[in-house]
Amino acid sequence: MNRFTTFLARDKDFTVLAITTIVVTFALYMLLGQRVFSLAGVQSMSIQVSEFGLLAIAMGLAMLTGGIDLSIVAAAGLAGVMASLAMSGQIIPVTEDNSGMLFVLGVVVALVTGLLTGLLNGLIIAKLSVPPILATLGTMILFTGIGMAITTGNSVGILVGGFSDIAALAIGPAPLVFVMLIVVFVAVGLTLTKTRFGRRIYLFGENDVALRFSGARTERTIIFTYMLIGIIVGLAAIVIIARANSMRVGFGESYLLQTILAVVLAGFNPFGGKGRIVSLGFALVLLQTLSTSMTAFGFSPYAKNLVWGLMLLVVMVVTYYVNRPRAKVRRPRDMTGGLVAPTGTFPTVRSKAGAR
Amino acid sequence: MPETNPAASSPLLSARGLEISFGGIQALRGVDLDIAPGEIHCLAGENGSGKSTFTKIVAGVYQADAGEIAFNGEPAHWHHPSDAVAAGIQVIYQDLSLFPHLSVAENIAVNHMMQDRSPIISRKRMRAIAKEQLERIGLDLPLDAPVGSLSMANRQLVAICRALSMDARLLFMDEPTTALTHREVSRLLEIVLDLKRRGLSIVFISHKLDEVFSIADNISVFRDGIKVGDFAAADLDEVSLSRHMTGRDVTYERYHRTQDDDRPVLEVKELAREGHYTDVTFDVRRGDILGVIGLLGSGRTEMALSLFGLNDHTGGSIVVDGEPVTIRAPWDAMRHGIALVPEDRHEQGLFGKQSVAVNATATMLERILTSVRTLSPAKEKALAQRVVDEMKVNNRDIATRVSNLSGGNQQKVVIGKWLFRDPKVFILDSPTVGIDIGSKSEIYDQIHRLAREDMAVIMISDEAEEVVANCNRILVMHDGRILRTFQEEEIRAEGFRDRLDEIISNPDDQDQSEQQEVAR
Amino acid sequence: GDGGDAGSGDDDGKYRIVTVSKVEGITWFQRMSEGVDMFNDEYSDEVEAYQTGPDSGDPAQQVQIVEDLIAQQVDAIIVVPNDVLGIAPVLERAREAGIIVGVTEATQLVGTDSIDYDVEAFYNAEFGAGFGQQLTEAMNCEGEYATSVGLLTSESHMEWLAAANEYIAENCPDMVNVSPTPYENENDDQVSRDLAEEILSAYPDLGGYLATTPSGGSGMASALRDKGRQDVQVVALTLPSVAGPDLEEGYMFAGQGWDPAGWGWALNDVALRMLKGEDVTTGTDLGWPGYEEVVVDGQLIIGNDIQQYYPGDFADGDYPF
Amino acid sequence: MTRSPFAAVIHRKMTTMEKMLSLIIVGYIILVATQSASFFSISTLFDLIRSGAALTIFAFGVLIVFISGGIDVSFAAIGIVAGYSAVLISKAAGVDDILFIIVVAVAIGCGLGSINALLIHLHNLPTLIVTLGTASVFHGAMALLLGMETFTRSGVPQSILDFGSARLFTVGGESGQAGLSIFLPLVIGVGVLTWFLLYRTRIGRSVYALGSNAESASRVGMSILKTQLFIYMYVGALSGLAGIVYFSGLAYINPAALIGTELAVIAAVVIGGAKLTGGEGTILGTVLGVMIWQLLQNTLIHLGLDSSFQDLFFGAVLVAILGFIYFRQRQANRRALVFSSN
Ligand SMILES: Nc1ncnc2c1ncn2[C@@H]1O[C@H](COP(=O)(O)OP(=O)(O)OP(=O)(O)O)[C@@H](O)[C@H]1O
Ligand SMILES: Nc1ncnc2c1ncn2[C@@H]1O[C@H](COP(=O)(O)OP(=O)(O)OP(=O)(O)O)[C@@H](O)[C@H]1O
Ligand SMILES: [Mg+2]
Ligand SMILES: [Mg+2]
Repeated sequence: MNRFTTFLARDKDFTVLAITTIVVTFALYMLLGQRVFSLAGVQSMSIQVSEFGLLAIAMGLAMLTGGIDLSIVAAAGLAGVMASLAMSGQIIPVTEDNSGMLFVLGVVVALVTGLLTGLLNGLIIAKLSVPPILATLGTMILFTGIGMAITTGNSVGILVGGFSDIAALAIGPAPLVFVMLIVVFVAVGLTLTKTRFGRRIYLFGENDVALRFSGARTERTIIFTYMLIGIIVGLAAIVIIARANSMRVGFGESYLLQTILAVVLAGFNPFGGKGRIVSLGFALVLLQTLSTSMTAFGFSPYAKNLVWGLMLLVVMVVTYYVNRPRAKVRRPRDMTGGLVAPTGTFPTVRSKAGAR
Repeated sequence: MPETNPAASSPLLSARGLEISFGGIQALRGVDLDIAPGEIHCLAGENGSGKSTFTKIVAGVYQADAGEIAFNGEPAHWHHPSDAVAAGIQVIYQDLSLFPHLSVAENIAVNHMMQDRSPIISRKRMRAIAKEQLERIGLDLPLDAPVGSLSMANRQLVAICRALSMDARLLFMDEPTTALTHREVSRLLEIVLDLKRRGLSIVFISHKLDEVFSIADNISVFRDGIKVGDFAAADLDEVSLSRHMTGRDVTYERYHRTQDDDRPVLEVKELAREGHYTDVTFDVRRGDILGVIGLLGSGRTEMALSLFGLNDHTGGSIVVDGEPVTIRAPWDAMRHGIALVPEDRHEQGLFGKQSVAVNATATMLERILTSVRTLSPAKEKALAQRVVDEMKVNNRDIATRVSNLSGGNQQKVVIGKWLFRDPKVFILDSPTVGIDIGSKSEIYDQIHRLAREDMAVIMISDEAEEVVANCNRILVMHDGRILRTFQEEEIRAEGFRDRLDEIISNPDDQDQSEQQEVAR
Repeated sequence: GDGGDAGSGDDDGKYRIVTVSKVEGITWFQRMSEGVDMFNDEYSDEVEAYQTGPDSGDPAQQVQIVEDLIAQQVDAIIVVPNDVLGIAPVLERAREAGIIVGVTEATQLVGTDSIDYDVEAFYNAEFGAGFGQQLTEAMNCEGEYATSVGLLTSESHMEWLAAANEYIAENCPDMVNVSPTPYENENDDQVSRDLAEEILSAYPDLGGYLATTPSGGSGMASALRDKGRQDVQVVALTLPSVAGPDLEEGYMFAGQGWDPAGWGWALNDVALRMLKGEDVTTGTDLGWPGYEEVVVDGQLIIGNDIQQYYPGDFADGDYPF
Repeated sequence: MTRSPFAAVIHRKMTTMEKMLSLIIVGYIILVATQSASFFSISTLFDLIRSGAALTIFAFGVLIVFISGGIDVSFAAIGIVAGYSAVLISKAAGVDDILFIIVVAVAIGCGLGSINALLIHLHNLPTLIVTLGTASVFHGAMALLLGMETFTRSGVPQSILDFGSARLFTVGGESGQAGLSIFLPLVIGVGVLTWFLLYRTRIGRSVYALGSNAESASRVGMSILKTQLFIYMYVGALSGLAGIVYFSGLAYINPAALIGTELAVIAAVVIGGAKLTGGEGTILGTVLGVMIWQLLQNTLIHLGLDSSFQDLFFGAVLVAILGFIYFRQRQANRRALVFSSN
């Protein structure tokens, strides 16, 4: 317990977010009660948070390296389209006997497509040194384009019976897809904290140059990170097509900005090196309960955006006040709010004049 | 204690009881200090003893928790650095505080721009100001080049020009010479003396005691945030000053190689990199400490980076233990037992926001794995602790953020993270820049020990004194070439240090004399 | 359909009927919500009806909203799907939870377990053919024409277009479609306008333009107005208030549409009838012009609200909606 | 004054990035022209200028934020909120005057921008987070307070219609007349003003200084608060102006427009050479970045692409261009021993 309290005191960002989440959820529970927070209601929220949550983890990973991945939704779309095609009967006819095989094929196709999208992003970012925001903006359009070229925009329906059961099955009271999300959460969390690869992700985000000078294969780290993102995106695609029993280009577009919102709400530093998977869990819970409650109140989507935006600002401002040293402000402030290189460092723009 | 009365006349600056703490760290405890008009007052003290913090309080960057400052006889309450600037205080900050993306002219004239209060800037005036200052210190730099494209030394000179451009009454110079070579330092010290003659007060901070003694009127010594005393420079010598700073006698041992295995560990043959350096040939043996010295831009760092796989060479070859090797990446270098402590500690060596433990183990993650290949916190702690112990890092708490360590201790961490990889060849690029004499001697001791334990060390340095004391072989590089090579006997010769200084300061003369020698 | 227990899950015993639009905040669905509101006012002692929807045309958001509504045990959910196939599973789950599910623009779902009914303002083929007829009329049965849809993924748009193209090919084989795959105007004003300008520049001989979105039509009309051209005949899905000035000033030849308010009304009306256990059969009057005598074919309920707009219809500047 | 600002802009040497972008633009134009005879026309040019006006004005604002080391994703929301409110105010007040509407929009934009600046400065928050939050809040608040009614041509104030259709001159052509929109001098004016502010005023240099090294900026006596206020208020003002330009150009007022197009503007600015790390970016580069974006978006029909292949082509070309530009930069960096990845 003691360790727990010192932990809370040390990671104040997390504490603020956790308390906000609990307070807001409780307040909404008092207001809406069983209308939203019935067993069915909570199950429904947990299903909804699943596909979005997977994408948010993917975005979080990109941000830890100091990058961003704008292509996640498009990549999930492409993976979903490919998997759906495999199970649509358009390429391989679906019969009684092969539907089990096609089921597996669909899963594999989704994961492999996801992996390949991640690999492509990783290569462009690591080997061509295109800034992640531009690289993934380009591939976002590219992946959408590939999906579009394949489907000409049509929905691809899944004929393999039972695939949509993924979305319907539950383990005890917990929907299967939610369990899947939890598993990914734990796996990514462990990877980040317990493996060399995870350590390098953080170190790269903090100072990629120092990591290179430490002898780490920085480019490989980046490529692997985006490949991991790709796999998670593939999983998200599986959840999506299981829920929709079909896939269409453009499905889930609005998740993109939402994942960024969730990730920064969770205290991830957009410039890398900082962010915890546990916090992301809380941020997702907070956003999902707010969103569901807004529907229950019958508010317009703009009201929902308003509340989400306010929540982000409130959490950040409170975090600032909680973290502020009690005495006068004196730490050399990061005047642009953490957006410039840490003080004392001096970006090198060596040109011929300087080097020689 | 031989306390001197700092000044007969009333002091220009007088600080009383300054206190400040950062989080848990008490950086200054009740510091009283007077600066007389027209004196050169040096501050000395180990890394983290509070010299820069004192400077920043006087400059209005930090607000003291307690204590008062009077400037020119009047109480000074700076809320912002601009207040101090307006009162006539100029600072050359340790981190230079330049704007890498702005031009040389703008960086120099920025104070004027801020003072003019005119919303529109006059580029003509800026260039005129910059030109005047550059001429004053005898420097020719392109006025429109972004400062980020300059070498460290030129950046430092730009920062100096900026401070000189204002009619300050009190000038702080916080380690202004770290990147400068002998010649530039002498020029700067002359300017400082000249400023003094014109009535300016100067507070000069440096870890290079010879500089301190060549200009100081008075010296104040800081230790652990406490000012331990004010001394007239004449009453001190390097030994006694070091004792005041560190509380012990600091001596630099000379290094002598004792190994008798003379087979080279590393042979560099006619190594070249277009535009960086050419025809670099040398070898190092076990137990060698090879000093590489030269002016800035002489190609030393570029060469070192090539050996570490970060600057592909375009010609020549590298041989390790008799085997030709290809080194195209740091891990190639590491595989062949080559390690590098980079020049730029902050940018290239440290993960500032991470703990000492994380930094110390960053090169050896495979050493801290459990049986299932996950990171083992216990092993990590143990290994980091060993690094910290071995390198004698002051702060024993390996959970501290590394950015909170003093410069000397940070450098020990950077060196330490290679220690347990047992490199065969250890390249240290300017390992003691900005490091206090106490830590310096500890770092030297470590290097000597490593060499004695059969490592081959290559030490790049700007200071003749440093290479003479620590190296048993010296290369002088100039303009991308090896100018001279010295062996141990020559190095130990009387007056060698001055000779080396002379060579470095006038490498082009050297070129000629050498050619003459060849011609004869 | 299975009426379910009257007014379940609601404290004041009213039926809760929620309409989920494709996207909130655009003219079309604002007009639809007016119909829903009118319905709500009309039957305020029996129902609590309102419209909600996503802030973008993202099908995933609609799925989320429906999920929420199921958990809240509303009595009926009406959806104008952004992705018909994609929303089908969640609608099926709604029905399993005893909720009445109505859709529109989703004839693919007719006959499946995902819906209780589908109200269409008209037969899509007939509506599409109407466009074809207008365009052939406009172009005197000859010349090049281009087409654009909101998105290639909008099924109803593609259906209308197919019908229109078929009509044109049959009746005026000399007309040439320069864009066998229609261009996308993304339902966006700026995109529509840029698209129009590029089409005009790429096809100097263009004689006609058919757009299945209001923005597509007005984008082309604006481009023509800007260039002082009236040689390209524009036909589009539109609303009177959007098309009015373009029609009157001669930058649009004709438009087609239906009243979204009536759509919303009719969809809600059927839901209420089903909740009350009443039957909807061919000839039933849903209480809005165009739906006085619907045709019922299984789950499919078809009205007759094809409206054609021509110059002169709104000369006085008074737009019904 | 010996050199006019124009001369200074033109006489300056182009940066490598600017040269490369110009080359790519020229190359691409030639490619399109060989595919479509009608592409190379005055009318196409004028169309692109008109339709790119709002984007360019937004881009100038985004550029300033980038130079200061920040990221702004709220400009589109501010543009819509300011523009829409101004239209409503003009309707309510019965003042149908474009100057009035622009002034109101600019003022509202400034106000919203100052909220951004204060949140960022007083709470030391990352700009991305603040603007991500305020974008939703501003737009959501507008939707709740003012509603989301769209105004079709019949409801748009006459002065906005006139502004949108005002032409400097018109040339007749076979494919109808082509008019040079009054937006061109407006955009040029904004560009010159932005250039002047950035390069010739103290506050503008403070913006570079802030993005270059915030700590140093404060040490030489620059007021960070003032600079931040300037940045975000100026961006707000430009956004308000761009909002009106956008509405005028379309003769259609839709309070849901523009939201979601932020990435395009940001991409254009970054392609133009601005760095997310601050201190870098030029007006010319930004204009070139916008041009590339506009060209890629608006030439696919000329290239005769089937529309289901348009995204594929666009994405592939974009990735190729980016890869080309940055790979060259990577090699240059390696030669210059710059070790940072991006
Ligand atoms: N902004 C800060 N935040 C936290 N701690 C600080 C800060 N600035 C200084 N310190 C701490 O205060 C102490 C004094 O630091 P200061 O920089 O004044 O030392 P110094 O004497 O200038 O050392 P050096 O010779 O290395 O420059 C150190 O322990 C340092 O870590
Ligand atoms: N900015 C730079 N300047 C000089 N050399 C660099 C720079 N960045 C990377 N390098 C070096 O270029 C080489 C290629 O780097 P990279 O990490 O791509 O190696 P790699 O063989 O592809 O590794 P991986 O197996 O991880 O993909 C390495 O030597 C790397 O250290
Ligand atoms: Mg690599
Ligand atoms: Mg210091």
